[in-house]
Amino acid sequence: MPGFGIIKGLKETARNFFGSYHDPGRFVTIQYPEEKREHHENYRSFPFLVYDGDPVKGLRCVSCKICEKECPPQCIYIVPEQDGSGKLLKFPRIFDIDVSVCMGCQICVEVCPFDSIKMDQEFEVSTADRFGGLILNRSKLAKSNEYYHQIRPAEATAVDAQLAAERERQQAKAAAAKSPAPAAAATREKKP
Amino acid sequence: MQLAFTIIALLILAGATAAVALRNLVHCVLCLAVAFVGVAALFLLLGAEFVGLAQIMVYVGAVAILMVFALLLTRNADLPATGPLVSKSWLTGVSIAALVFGCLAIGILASGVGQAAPPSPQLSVRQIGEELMRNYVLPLEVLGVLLTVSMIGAVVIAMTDPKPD
Amino acid sequence: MTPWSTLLALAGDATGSWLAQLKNLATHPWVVNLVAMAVILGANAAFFAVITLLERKGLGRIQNRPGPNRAGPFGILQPAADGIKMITKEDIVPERADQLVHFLAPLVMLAPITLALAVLPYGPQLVAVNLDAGVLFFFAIGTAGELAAFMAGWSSRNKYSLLGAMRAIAQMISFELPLVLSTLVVIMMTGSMSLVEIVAGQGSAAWGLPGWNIFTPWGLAGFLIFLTAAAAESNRSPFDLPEGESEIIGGFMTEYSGFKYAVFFMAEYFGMFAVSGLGITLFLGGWHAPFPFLEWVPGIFWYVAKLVALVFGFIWIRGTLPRLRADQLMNFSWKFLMPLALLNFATAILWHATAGWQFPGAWLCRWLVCFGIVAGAFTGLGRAMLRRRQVGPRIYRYAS
Amino acid sequence: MLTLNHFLLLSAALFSVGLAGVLARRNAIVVLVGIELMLNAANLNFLAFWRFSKNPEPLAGVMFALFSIAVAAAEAAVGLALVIAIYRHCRTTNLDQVDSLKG
Repeated sequence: MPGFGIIKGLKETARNFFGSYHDPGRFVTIQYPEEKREHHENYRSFPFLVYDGDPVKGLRCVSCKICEKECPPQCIYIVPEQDGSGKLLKFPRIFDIDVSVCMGCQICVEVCPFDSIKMDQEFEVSTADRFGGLILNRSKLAKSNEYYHQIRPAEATAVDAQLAAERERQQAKAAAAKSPAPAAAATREKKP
Repeated sequence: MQLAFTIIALLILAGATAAVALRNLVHCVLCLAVAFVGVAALFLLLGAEFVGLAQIMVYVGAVAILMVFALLLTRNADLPATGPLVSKSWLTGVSIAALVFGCLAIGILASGVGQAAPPSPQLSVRQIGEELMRNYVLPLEVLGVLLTVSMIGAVVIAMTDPKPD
Repeated sequence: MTPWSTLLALAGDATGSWLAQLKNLATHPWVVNLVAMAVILGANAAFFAVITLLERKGLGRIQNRPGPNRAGPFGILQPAADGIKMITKEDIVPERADQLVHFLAPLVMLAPITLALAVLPYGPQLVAVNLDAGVLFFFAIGTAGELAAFMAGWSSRNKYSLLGAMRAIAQMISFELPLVLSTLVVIMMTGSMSLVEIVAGQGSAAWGLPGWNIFTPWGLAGFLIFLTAAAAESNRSPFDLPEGESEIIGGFMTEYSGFKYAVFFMAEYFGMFAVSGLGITLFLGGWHAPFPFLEWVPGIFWYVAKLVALVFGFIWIRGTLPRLRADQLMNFSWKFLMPLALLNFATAILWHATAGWQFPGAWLCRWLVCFGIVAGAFTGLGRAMLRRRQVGPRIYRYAS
Repeated sequence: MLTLNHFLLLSAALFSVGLAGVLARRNAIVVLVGIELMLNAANLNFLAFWRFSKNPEPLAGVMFALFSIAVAAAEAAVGLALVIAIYRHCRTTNLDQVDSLKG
C-alpha cells in the first residue's frame, strides 16, 4: 500500500529523535571549542621546520630551495644566510610560508632531502591580522624534534633512524677517506 | 462610511488609471490588483461579504496571476524605455471614453435615483447557497459547463503540438 | 463579550465610579479591537520565536545532533540572538531591482496572513471576528501570498528569484484546489462557512469519544489531504521547492536580506500557524477538549496544545522526507490529491445519505463502508501514480 | 450621506478608464486589463442597485455579480490563451502589428 514508506521514514526519525536524548553515543557532533577531535597520525595542516637542540642553530634546513621551487602555489620564500664575504651559507636567513596560500599538498616534505620540513597538525591558525598574521616566519615555523615526535611518533622515529644511519655512513665515509686518501690520490694522479 | 467610500474610491481610480497608463506591464497588472482589491472592499461596504471575498479570490488570486503568467510567457515585461506606448488612434479612444463618462454622468445625475440606502439587509452565506440551489440552479449548471469548456479551450489554444523527435 | 470586558465589568460594579468610567473606555469597540489585535499579534510573534527554536532543536535531534545550545542555557535565547542579527544586518537592495515593488513584497506577504489569524476561534469566547464566510475569507486572503511571491521574485531582477517565484505560484495554485476541496467536505457536513459554528458542531461526544470531524472516514481522509496541501501552501518541506536552497539558492527570497528577509520568514511561519489553526478548527475540534471530563481546562489550552502538535508534525515531516521534484509535485497534486479529494467528497455525500440507517450496528457499518471507499481510492490512485513513474525528456508545451 | 449616485458615478468613471485603456493602448494584455476593469464596473453597478433598491430581499443583484465574476474568470483564461497563441504566431503582442487580415 502506498504511503507506508513515509511511515517507515517517520518511525526512523522518531527513533533518532528520542534516542538522542537517552543515548549520547548517537551524537555525531562534538562541542568544538570545549572538546576536540582526536587526529589521525597522518592528519596534516601546514608545514613546519624541524630543529635539533637550539631553535636557531639546530635547524636542519640547509636553504637548498628545492621546496621553494617545487611548491605548486609558490608560498615558500627562502633567503640563505651569507657570511661577510658574500658566500652563501647552508642556513636560511629568511624562511617564510604564506599559509593563506599554502594548500597543504605536502610536496615540500616529499622533496626535502634533509627531512627538515614536516607537516604540522596545528589547525587553529585564524588571526585578526589578515596579511601579517598568516605569514609564518622562521622563528614561528621552527619546532623541535621532540614536538615532531609528539605529533607523529612513528614517522619521527623512522626519520631519526634514517638520519642516524646517514650520519653513520657519512662518518664511515669520512673515516675511510682519511686513511686511504694518499692511495686514492695516487691512483687518481696516474690516470691521465 | 463616507470617509471609507472616499478612500476606497480614490484607491480604485488611482489603481485603474495606473493600470492602463503605466509603461511597465508588470506594474500595470499589480495596479490592476490594487483596483480589484478596492472593488472588493466596496462590495464589503455594500454588505455583500460573499461577493467581495469571491471577487478577491477570483480576480486577485486567479486573473491577476494569470495575467502575470501571460506577461512572462510573452516576454514583453521589459518594454523598450522609449517608443510609442499608445496606438495610432489613441486620441479618438480617449475622447470616446471621456464622452462615455460624460453621458453616463449626466444620465445618472438627471435620473434622480440617488436615494439613500434602506436598512442593511442581512445576507448570509446560507441564503446565497439556497438561492443558488433553488432559483438559479440552471444558470449554475450552465456556468459549470462554460467554465469547463473555457478551461479546455484555453488549454487547446495555448498548447503547441509536441514536436516529433 | 470577551472575557476581558467581562472581567472589567465585574470590577467596575464592585468598586467606584472611576472604574466604571474605565470600564466604559475599555468596552469601547476601538479599544477592544486594538487589544484583540495586540494580543493576537503578540501571542503569535512569541509563538513564532518559540517554534523557530523548537524546530531547530527538533531537527537537530532528528539528525542526532543537539541543535542550537550556545545562546543562554540550552540555547533558549537563540530566537533573540537571531532577531538581533536579522535586524542589525545590512539591508541590501540590488541596484537594478524595482525598488518600490521590492520593498512592498514582504509587506504584501505578511499583512494578509495576520488578517487570516484574526478570524480563527481560539477559545469559546476568544474570537476576534466571527465572519459568516470565514473559510472563504481565509482562502481569499491566502491568494495574496501568490502575488507577493511574484512581486518579490520579479522585482529582484535575478533569475533564481524569478524561477522561485514561478515555482511558488504554480505550487500554490495547484495545491489550493485539494485544500479547498478537503475543507468543502467539512463545510457541507456542518452546513456553515463560519469557523465558530464549525467548531460548535464538533462539540458533542458520543460514547466518550470526541465528536471531532477527524473521527469520521471523510474527516480522516480530508484531514490528511488538508495536511498535505497545507504543507505545500505554506512552502514547508517536502514541498519547499520555491526556496530549494540547493537548486535555486533561496527562491524568491534570494535578494532579500536583513529585516525584509525576517519579515518573509515570519510570514512563512505565520502562514503555517494560520493553516494549522484552520486544520484544528475544521478537523480537530477547535478548542474542544478531547474528553468531556476535561472541559474545565480553558479552551485556549487545547487550541495551543493541538497547534503545537500539528506544528511538531510539520517539523517531523520536514526532518524525514526529501524534497520533491517539480513534475512529481504537479503529478501529486493533480493526479493524486485532486481525485482523492473528489472521491472523499462523494464519500461524505454517502455518509450524509446513510445518516438515517437505524438497524443495530448501523454506525459501524457506515463507518466501514465509507472508510473502505476512501482507503480503496487511496490505494488505487497511489498504485496508479507509482506505476506511472517514468523519467524522460520533458516537453515544454506552454512556455516556448 | 452615501447615496446610489456615488456608486454609479464611481462605476461610470471606472468603466471609462477601462474603455480608454482598451481603445488607446497597443498592448494586448493592457487591453485585457481594460476589459477586466469594465467588467468590475458593471459588477459594482449590480451590487449598488441591489443594495439601494427598495426591496433587497431577492438576491438578483448578488447572483448576477457572482455569475459575472465566474464568467469573467473564463473570459480572462481564454483571452490570455489567445494572447499567448497570437504571440507565438506573430512574435508580438502589439495589436497594431497584428493586422494580417487587413485588406
